[in-house]
Order: sequence, then structure tokens, then C-alpha cells
Amino acid sequence: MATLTYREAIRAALSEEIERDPNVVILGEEVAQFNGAYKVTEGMLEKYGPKRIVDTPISEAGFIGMGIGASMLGIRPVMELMFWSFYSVAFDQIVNNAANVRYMSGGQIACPIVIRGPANGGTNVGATHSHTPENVLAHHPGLKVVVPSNAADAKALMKTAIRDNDPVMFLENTLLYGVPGEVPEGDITLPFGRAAIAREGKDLTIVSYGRCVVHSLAAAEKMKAEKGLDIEVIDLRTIRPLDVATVLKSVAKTHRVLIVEEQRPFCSVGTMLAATIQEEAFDELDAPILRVGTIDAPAIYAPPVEKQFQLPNPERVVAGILKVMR
Amino acid sequence: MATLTYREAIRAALSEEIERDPNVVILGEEVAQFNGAYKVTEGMLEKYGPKRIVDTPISEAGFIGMGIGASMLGIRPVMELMFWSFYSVAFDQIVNNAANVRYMSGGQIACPIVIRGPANGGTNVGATHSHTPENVLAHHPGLKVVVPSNAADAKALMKTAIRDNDPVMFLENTLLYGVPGEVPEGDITLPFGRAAIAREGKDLTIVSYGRCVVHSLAAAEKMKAEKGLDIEVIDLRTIRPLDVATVLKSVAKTHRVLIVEEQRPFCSVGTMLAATIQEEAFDELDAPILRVGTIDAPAIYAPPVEKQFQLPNPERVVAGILKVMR
Amino acid sequence: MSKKPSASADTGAAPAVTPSRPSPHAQAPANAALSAEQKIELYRKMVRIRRFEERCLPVYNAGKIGGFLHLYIGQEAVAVGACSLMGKDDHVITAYRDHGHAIAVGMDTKPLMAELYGKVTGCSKGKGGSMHYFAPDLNYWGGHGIVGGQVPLGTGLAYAVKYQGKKGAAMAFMGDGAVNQGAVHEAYNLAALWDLPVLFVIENNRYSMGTSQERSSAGELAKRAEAYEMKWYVCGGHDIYEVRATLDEALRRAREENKPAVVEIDTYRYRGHSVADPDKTYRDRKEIEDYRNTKDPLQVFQNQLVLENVLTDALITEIDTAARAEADRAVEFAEASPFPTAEDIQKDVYWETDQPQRTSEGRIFFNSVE
Amino acid sequence: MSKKPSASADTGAAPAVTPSRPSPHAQAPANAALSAEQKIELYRKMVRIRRFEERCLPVYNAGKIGGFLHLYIGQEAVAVGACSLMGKDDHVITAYRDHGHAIAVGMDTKPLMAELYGKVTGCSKGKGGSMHYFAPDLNYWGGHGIVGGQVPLGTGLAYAVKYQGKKGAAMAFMGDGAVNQGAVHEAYNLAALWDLPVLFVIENNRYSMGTSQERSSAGELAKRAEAYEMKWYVCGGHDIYEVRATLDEALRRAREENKPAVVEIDTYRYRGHSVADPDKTYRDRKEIEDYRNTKDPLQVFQNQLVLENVLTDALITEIDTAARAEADRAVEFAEASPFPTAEDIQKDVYWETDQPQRTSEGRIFFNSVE
Ligand SMILES: Cc1ncc(C[n+]2csc(CCOP(=O)(O)OP(=O)(O)O)c2C)c(N)n1
Ligand SMILES: Cc1ncc(C[n+]2csc(CCOP(=O)(O)OP(=O)(O)O)c2C)c(N)n1
Ligand SMILES: [Mg+2]
Ligand SMILES: [Mg+2]
Repeated sequence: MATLTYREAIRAALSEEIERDPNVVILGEEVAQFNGAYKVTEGMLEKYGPKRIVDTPISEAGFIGMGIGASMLGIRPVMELMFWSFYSVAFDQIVNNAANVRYMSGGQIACPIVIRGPANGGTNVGATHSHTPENVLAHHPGLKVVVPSNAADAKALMKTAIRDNDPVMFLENTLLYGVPGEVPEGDITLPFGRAAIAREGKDLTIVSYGRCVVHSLAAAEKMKAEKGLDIEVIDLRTIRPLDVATVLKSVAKTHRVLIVEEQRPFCSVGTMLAATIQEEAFDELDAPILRVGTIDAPAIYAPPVEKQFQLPNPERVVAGILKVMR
Repeated sequence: MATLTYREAIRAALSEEIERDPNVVILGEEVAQFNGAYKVTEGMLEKYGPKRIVDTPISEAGFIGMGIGASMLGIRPVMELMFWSFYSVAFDQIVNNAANVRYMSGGQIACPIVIRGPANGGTNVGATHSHTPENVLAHHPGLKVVVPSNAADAKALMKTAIRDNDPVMFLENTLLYGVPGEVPEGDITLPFGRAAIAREGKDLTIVSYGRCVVHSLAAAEKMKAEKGLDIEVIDLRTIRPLDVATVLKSVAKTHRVLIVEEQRPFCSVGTMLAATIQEEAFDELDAPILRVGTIDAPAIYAPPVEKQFQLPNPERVVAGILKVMR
Repeated sequence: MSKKPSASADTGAAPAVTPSRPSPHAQAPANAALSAEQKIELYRKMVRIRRFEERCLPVYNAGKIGGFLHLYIGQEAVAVGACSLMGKDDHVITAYRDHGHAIAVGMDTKPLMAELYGKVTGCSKGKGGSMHYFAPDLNYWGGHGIVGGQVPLGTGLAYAVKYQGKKGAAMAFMGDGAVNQGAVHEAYNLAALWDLPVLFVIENNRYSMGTSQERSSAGELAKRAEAYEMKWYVCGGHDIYEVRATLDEALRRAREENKPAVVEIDTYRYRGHSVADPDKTYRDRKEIEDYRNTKDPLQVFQNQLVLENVLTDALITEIDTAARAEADRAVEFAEASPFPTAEDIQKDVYWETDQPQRTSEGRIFFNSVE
Repeated sequence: MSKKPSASADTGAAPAVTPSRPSPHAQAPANAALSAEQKIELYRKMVRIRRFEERCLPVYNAGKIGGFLHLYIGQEAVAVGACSLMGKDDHVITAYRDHGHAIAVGMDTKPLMAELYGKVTGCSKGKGGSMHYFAPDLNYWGGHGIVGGQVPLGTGLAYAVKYQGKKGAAMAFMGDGAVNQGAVHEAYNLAALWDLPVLFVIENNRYSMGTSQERSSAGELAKRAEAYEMKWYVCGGHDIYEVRATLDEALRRAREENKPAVVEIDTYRYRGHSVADPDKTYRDRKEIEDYRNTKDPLQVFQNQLVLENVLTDALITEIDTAARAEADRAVEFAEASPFPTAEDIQKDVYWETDQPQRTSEGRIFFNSVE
């Protein structure tokens, strides 16, 4: 075990895969000479050279489309979006070309591309820079969606993503980049669709992913200390495929569910979970499933307001827990 | 009352609004000289001239962005997307500029734009041309989403849309364009967020919108004839705002819910409805809420397969009803 | 020049293209190198495309084909000329008007017709339809429905070829209307900046649906290449020799010097934008007739090959008869083939679910009521 | 030319810009028409921008400003020169490096600083932050975070002005990196095709974040206008007279003939891309120092106005002192202002929910647990 930050863990995965497979290439704005806007690719240009680590112009539709085309010929491009928010200008390439080319060709074409970058609010970058599009992406069959909450998962899932033959959307978090964690050494991968029980409990199930797992765990500890509640926290790790079985198993034990997600509420991932759980575990539920998410508005700039009131945080998770337990 | 097709009803609304307000202008690909790809704007160039009815190049990001900019200065552009599917290339302008400019400016700027066009499968145009993005659009606070199921609603809601000071996404259906209906004469508008009870019943509530209302009504009649079931069918008319009250009232009466929607299932509008209903009418439900939607894959081309198996249709709605009633 | 062309290359009663002086491009290296057999094969491909597409029309009108049907009739020399230059590391991608390119790269017409029927024997298993023909085994990457969306993909094919150290090039075809899509410009810049071996081939048939070039585009189309310091070419698309001569030069530059270029090819479509287009408001019949009468690419090449003594009346008739018979056989094949099943809907969505063993766990499809 | 400039225009110990010959653009009509007071006002605006932004730095470092802070220092002559030409029907829109334009159009610095603090007294009520300044009452349409995304909006402003029969123009500012966004090209084509009175103003500060122009763009930036048969200009951004002379001509053409143009203005930013940019890997200090020493726009204009006997030492000092005091007052104002409340989050989302009476029924916000 080594202690790596989330950022370092991703960098380690990228580096190991670059070394393993000559077809892996990293492209994006500022990934090379600038060392990455968030320093995920720091030092990689120097180490792997300009063929493998490539700075692009600010042309997301163009370069992501280019990556998709290259992937059809067997290249394995890992494309950085400086923010996932900028997927908006490359949306067509992602949802029509990456997601559909296999289907429309009757299965003749594989598209082994990874698109990665941070998708989160909480750093006061405003409405255009704070999109969390995991719901929109996962809505489109053909795409896979990965949302790691910690360094070890980030590394293992990134390796899986690069080796996967389907297009993988990999959503990171700028507020996790600096968070250290124990990361097992060696060539460890993790299959998509296997959720983790981040904390065991029997009184209520929190289903969460990404940085919201951290908030959920903090809230669970607080509830244990203050109310003696044993809260189970599930970290989904991937949104599509989705580990429904683990969620249902937990619900059958706790009978109460709170979803914690950094999503605007309309058609969020949480609505998908709630719809699925009520459908498949109807008789297990002792209370309505609630969701703690982003307050339904574009991202506000005002720093304390965004953090304390608009985004999920341990206090808001506690409020949600109390409401479900009521 | 006059009998108009859905297409004619929309055209009537557009024409009346063009005549009422000199700031209303219609822009889009082939809307003028070609008379509209689906003939919605037929004859309007001749009648209103090239200042009001404007053919655009195939530059959705450019011309929709242009329309948003013009709307900030008080123009009321009604932009046709030949298919809503092509929103993918204008996605950034829609979700970042139209949806956010009011917010980011602290409420100083209004964006009274309407973006309209058909959004449906069922005409065998394949994966890239069959998107139904009402969930993706409604996910973004700042946008309003309208999905009329019949001619009278289409006309009244279009008038409301053009007069609305917020950006309105108006989703039509190529398979409804030719369907006639009674349309009240005169300057009739309909407020957003008011659902219609398309059919009254007591045994089960179908929540639906757009062309799926037609399928739902057909299935309801069949169930009445074959099983004596009284099925209530709610036509939402608009997705955002959403008439939750009417849905909950119906659920309190029937205790069973089926959602019928032409949406791929992951994070569909139906998941939003299911999540909301189970949250707010938990004790009213006698059975899990189910959803009949598009089978979860890109749109298949094969004509009979798309129609019979992939999309909602009366037979699949019947299957859904029977499953909920079980 | 005294020879009268023997069989009209179009089915309509189009007057034959006036025999003219021989093609000024006949001696271009790419064309001088062709054997008589190769020339006949080029001609045959053009005829096969036209007969195939003409055969589609009654099928469409009989309601056997769904969705759109964008016919390539009138433009055949472009796809056939271009694809005839492809080596093993060259690749091609195009928009939804893709039948011509499919036949040009060597696809069999049976699965093409079956695809129009939506049959499981179709080239895309009935999943793509007219707009989405694919044959990656023939370096043909489709058939794409979103205007301009294929252009970055084509740039990516070139990127891959160069990355893997191969001496190949990609041709990304688009229409005259597609040049106004932003993604096309982003691709131009990337290709020029990074010296990618890609040709952006604009098939300028003068209209995007009902919009003439001058109503949609400021400036000359190919010349936009200059904005990126790319080379550009404009050539006629009625004379396959001219198409080949122009693209041959551009392809060599791409393969050997990794230099992209924009190649605009003037051509014309005889039919409406799609079969559903009433084709009444934006051009007059005379414009169509004029082109057909003077520039029909089949007739022009037929005349040329007659002048060259490569084609005889008998051969012309034989080729035509064979092409018609082939189209009929394609229809029979399509008719006899089964549709995909309901289960097929969820195949070919993910690579992994098409494998004997899934690579991931958990749920990947999410139907509530199936 | 013998006069020594009196006060360094930058806070650092930058050697003063060598006094040079008078601006060759002083006699351009736009500049010849300026009164001494107007010239002083231009100078004062540049100083006010610089002092405001310098004042932001310690505030940012004290953690009072969230998100990004993209400083405009070094580019002041562009915004001030451009916006000084605006008439009542002219409009301006820009990207996220928007403080300069905001002050140039006449916004008060107090709400600008308050916006950086995220206070409710901010120009966008604390909802926009540094990247999203707006003042529609001053024809200033923001402040936009998505690279290139504002360019179609600016084209729409021009469309509206023309539609409404006004004699105005819009200026859509963007950076050198933004020219590679597809939406920009779509807007170029629309503007050229439809004769819209819009100027696409590229503030070329040589870098997009850490990427130099030559690493991101093939060809010359402004020259891309030719692809659309638009006129283009390139001018220096260090001499406000040159900026004004160039834009004055382009604006007249836009207003009077409805002709769009691309105007590329060479400029330079002294600070990192944003305050967070370590600014180490992509340029060397000397390049920055060289620009500052020879082309600092404040110093260049100061020298010019000293030569013209419009500025005196005393006035220079007075302006500088006043600008510093103004920046301090802006900080005080921001400090003393309250933050928005939790309830404010859902205001300003929809026009209708900000009215006393809603226009629609039903639910419009969808929080589960608030
Ligand atoms: C992004 C997008 N916008 C609009 C359309 C609808 N559409 C399909 S083909 C077409 C015209 C394209 O014309 P052109 O590029 O000249 O090709 P041609 O049909 O002449 O071969 C349009 C507008 C589309 N498919 N994609
Ligand atoms: C579509 C999009 N891609 C990437 C970014 C991230 N980004 C913000 S500014 C910037 C550089 C822009 O450079 P330039 O246009 O030259 O403007 P400057 O910062 O020099 O003023 C980048 C890449 C963004 N905001 N939007
Ligand atoms: Mg065309
Ligand atoms: Mg720059």
C-alpha cells in the first residue's frame, strides 16, 4: 500500500497504461506543457514525450470527435476535458458518435475512448463551470459512466476504463484531487458495476457516489455519535453499469433510503435510483426515499452560499437522514 | 371550433403571434423558401416576408446562440430545430447561455426565446435522429419544457411560449403533425404547468405526455372493454413546470401508477415522476410505479422492430397496465 | 467524336450528353496508369450505383423502406473516382448520402438493400438504415446522420494512421451545407496544425436541402482552407478522370507529407434532397435537365471510354443489364431476409454485452416494463 | 520627447517605457476629435482598471474571492479604447476576462468588487462572480465563461439592432484561443452572410492559458475572416489611439453599411492566465518584462498625453491616488455588504418566479430535501 492523492492515483493509472499499451495517448487542453490545469498529468510530457501527451486547441468537439475516430482504428485516447462542463460544446460527438457508432454499424465498430475530467461544484466557478452530467451521460445507452470517490478506486477504475472497449465517461472532482488515500500497489483493476459498502449499518441506507460519499460518511458518524444510528453507506463507483443488486440487498436490511448526490434534482441519478428501488423493493420500504442534492438552480457564485446551502454537505445529509427516519 | 391538424394549429399560433408582435421572428433551416422540412411554416414566407421568416445555414450553435443574443435585446425568436435531435450541436448555447444568463446576471437579463421542433422516434430515422431530450432539457433550471399531445394544446401552448419571458423548449412530434383535432377559435392561451385529465378513471393512473397520451388512451379503452378497468390518463402538457398536484390527486384516488413516456429509461422524465410520487404519496401506493418507455438502446432503424418492440405503443402500455394491476 | 453514345445512362428519356472532346484529364498520371479493365470497372461501379439507387425508388414507394432515402444519383463519379484511389491504409467516411461510397469501396449490394429494408442481413444488421452504411473491413467508416459530425471522426482516422506510422490518408466527405458546422472548422484547424493526412472532400451539389450555396455560405467553400493555411482544390465532379486526377495529387501529398487539404468537387443531385422532398420551391427543372444533358457523369465517362475504344455498345448494354439484374437480386435478397428480433434491439449497444462473458458487473440496461 | 514620464504606471518597479515619438494615430479622426478632458478620462479609466485589479490580488490571496480571477492587466487600452467609441445603440459582450470592459463601459467599481466577494450588492448579486459581470443598462452583456460561447450572442445583439432598424453595432470580444471554437466560425458565417453589424474583436495576448498562438492555431487569426469574405484588421493594443482609430473605422462600416469585420488586437497579459496559474512553463519572465518596458498601455498613453501637454505630473499623481482610493473604497463596500441568503439561490432563475405573480402553474423547482 502506498499513500497517494486522488490526483496522483489517476496519474499513476494513466502512466502505467501509457507504459503498457502503445496505443494509449492522452490529449486535452493544457495536459502537456502546462502540466494539466489541475495537474493530473504533471510531469507526463517530460516522461512520455509529445507523441503520447498532446496539448490541443480549445476545440472540444473537434478533438473529442477526432479521438472517437482514432479509437475506431484501435487507438485508445484518453481525452481530458478541463472541466466536464465543457462537454456541452462536444455533446454531439459524445452522444451521437461515441454512443451510437457501434449500434448504427451493427456491432462492427468499437469505440474504446475514455473522456475524463472534473465534474463538480464547490469551487465557486459559477453556473457554466459546475455541471455534473453523470445523469445526462448515463441516459445514453452506449456510454459507461464512472464516478470514483477515492484514490484507490480512481486508480483501479481508470485502468479498467482504458482497457474497456466501450466509451467510458470518467468523472473526477477537483475537491478530491488533493485527498490522500491508501492505494494498493501493482496492476489492480476493478470491474465496473461493483458498488462498495463504504460503511455498514442497519438503520438506513445512503446511496451515494463521488465526493458525496465523503459527506455521507461524515453524517453517518455524526448520527452514530448523536443518535446511535447505524447507517449503511453505499458508494456506487459507477453509474452505468449500476450495481442495483447491492443497493437492493441493503434496502432489504435497512428499509429506509436516502440518496446523496451532487446533482440538480430534475431527472438526477437519484431519481433513477428511487424509481428503481421503489419498483424492485416496494414491500421493503418503510419510508419514502428522499434525495439530498444540489438546490435546484444554476450554480451560485457566492462562495459560502454555494458551499453551505446549495451543495450537499454533511449538515444537509444529516437533515435528510432525520427526515427519512422521522 | 375549427378542425386543424397539429401542424396547422402550430402554424396558426405562429402566424397569430407574428401578427401580434413585431418582435416575433421565425428562424431555422428550411423554414422559409422550402416551407419547412415538416411543413409547419408552410406559406409563411409568402405571407410575412423574409424579415420575419428566415432560412438559416446548418449552424445550430451559431443561429441558436444568435437568437439567444437577440432575445436579450427584446426580439422574440422562435427557432426551429429541424429535429430536436440536432440540439446536440447547439447544446452549449441552450444549457449555458439560454438557461443561465438570467441567473449569472443577477436577474438583469431575460431570454424570451422559443426553440421548437419535433422530438420523437417511430419514423425509422435511426439513432442520431430520434432523441427525445425533454429529460435532459428539464434537468437544467432556467429552461421550460413543453410537450403538447394534440392540436388545441399545441396552439394554446405555443402562444404562451412565445409570450413567456423565459426560454421555452417546445417539443413536437412528426407523427402528430397530421393528426386533426378541434381547436377553439380566438386568442386562446394555456398556462404552463396545468395538466389535463385526458380520461377519467379510478383503477389506475397513467401519467403521460406527447404522443404517448394517444397510446395510453387506446390502451385504456381496450382495458375498459376487456377487463372493465377504469383508467385515468393524465396528459402533463408541460414537463417543467410540472403539475405535480394533479398527479398526486389522481394517485390518491387510484393508488396505482403507470408512466408512459417515449424516453430511454435511465434518468427519464418517468424516473422523476416515480421519485416524486413515491416521496409525496408513499402511503397512497398499492403497487410499485412502473414505466413503459423506449427499450434501452439507441433507436433501431428496422421499421417494424422500432414500432412494435422498441417504442411505447398500445400493446406495450397494456402489458404495463396488467403488470401494475397484478 | 463522331460516335454516338449507345445507351442512355439514365433511365429517364434524358437526351444523351453531347459527345465532346476527350477528357483533358485522361493523361493525368492517375488515369494514364489505368488499364482498360480498370476503366471498365470504374464505369461499371457508376452504373451499379445508379441502377441500385433507381431500384430503391419503387421499393421506397411501396413502403418497404423507412425513414429517409437520400439518393446519390448524379454524383456517382465523385465516390467512384475517390474510392478507386484508396490503398490499404486509406480510409473513407461520409455523411448520410452514403450509398455511392459504399458501393464504390466494394460493398456488396445485397446487404445494402437489406439494410434499407431493415433486415438482419443488412450491412448494419438493420440497425442503421440508409444513412448508416458501414464496412470497416473495407476501410469505410460510414454513413453519418448529423451534418458535419463525421468530419472530426475522419480527422481521427487520419490521426490514427499517422500515429501508427502508416502511409495512409483519410477522406472525409461532406456536403456543401456541412461547411457551416463549427465542428468542421475545428477539424480543419486540428488537421492543419498537426499535419494530419486527411482530405476534406466537399461534394458541392449546390444545395443543402432547399438552400442554395449562396443562401447559406459566405465566400467560396474550398477557399476557407486558406484560413488554416491548408491547400485547396476545386474540380468538376462530372468527369471521373478529373476527380481522380485531383484527388490523386491531394492524396499523395497527404500520404507522403502528412498534409491535409480541402477538395471541393462540383457535382449535382438529380433527385430531391431525400425521396420525400417535393423539390419544387428551390430550383427549376431546367437546371436539372441542363446538368443531366451536359454533365451526366455516367454519360460523360461512357462517351470518353467509347472514344478511347474501351467501351463498345455491346459492353455498355451488358454492364447495364448486369447492374439491373444485380439490383433485382439485391431486392430479392432483402425481401427474403428476416427482420431483427425484439432481442436484437439490445445487442450491439456495448462491446462487452456482445461477448460470451461480460467484462463488467451490475445492470447495464434499465427497462422497467419490457 | 524630452519629457520624462513622471509616475510608473505599474506598481512594480518597472522601468518606464522609453519616451518615444508621438503616436502615429493621434491624428486619426476618432482621436483628433477628442478634447483634453476626454483624453484624460480615457487615461483615468485605464488607471482605474489597473488599480482595481491590483487591489483584487491581496483580496484574492486573503481568500475573500472564490473561483477564478482572470486579470486584464496589460490589456487596458483595448477595452477602454473600444468602449469609448460606443454610442447608445452599440453593444459589447466579452469572455471571462471581463473586468476591464466593465469599467470601460462605465460600471461602478463598488458592485464589481462586491461581486468578487460574492456579495448581494455585487453587479450580479453575487451570482456571477469574476467571470460574469453584466450591465445591460450600459449595453454590456457580460462576462461569459465558456470559451467562444459569447460570440454567437454578440452576433445576436447585432441582429437585434439591425432588426429593430437602429444604427448600432455590437462588439464581441474573444481571446486568441477562442478562434478555434466552432461556434465562432458559425457566427462569422452568419454575420457575413446576413450583413450583420458586428465586430469580432480578438484580443490576442499570445496565449490561451499556457498554449501559445502557434501551438493552437494554424494560420493568422484575423485572416480567417477572408474565408467568409469579411474585412479584417490587425492593430496594436498598446496604443489606445491605434485601438480607437482601427475600431472607429470598423464600427462606422458596421453601423452605416451593416458590415461585420474581424479585428485582431495585439496585446499582452502580465499576470498568469488566472491568479492560480503558476505561469512558469510556457513563457519566460523576459518576454513579460520586454512588453512592460516597451509597450505598457498606461505608460504609452501617459507619455503621449504628457507630450501633448494634456497630462501634468500633478494630474498623473492625482489620477493615480484617486484610483487607488477608489479601489480601497470598493473593498470597503464589498467587505461591509452581506452575502446572499439561502433563499436567494432560487431567485433570478426564471423571470416569472421573480414577479409578484407567477405566470405559470405547477411546480417549477424540484428539491427533495432542501
Ligand atoms: C446538425 C444537423 N442539422 C440539420 C440536419 C438536417 N439535414 C440533413 S441533410 C441536410 C442538408 C445537408 O446538405 P449538404 O451538406 O449540402 O449535403 P447534401 O444533402 O447536398 O448531400 C440537413 C439540413 C442534420 N442532419 N444535422
Ligand atoms: C469551451 C471551453 N473550453 C475550455 C475552457 C477553459 N479555458 C478557460 S480560458 C481558456 C483559455 C482561453 O484563452 P484565450 O481565448 O486566448 O483568452 P485569454 O485567457 O488569453 O484572455 C481555457 C482553455 C473554457 N472555459 N471553455
Ligand atoms: Mg449539398
Ligand atoms: Mg489569449
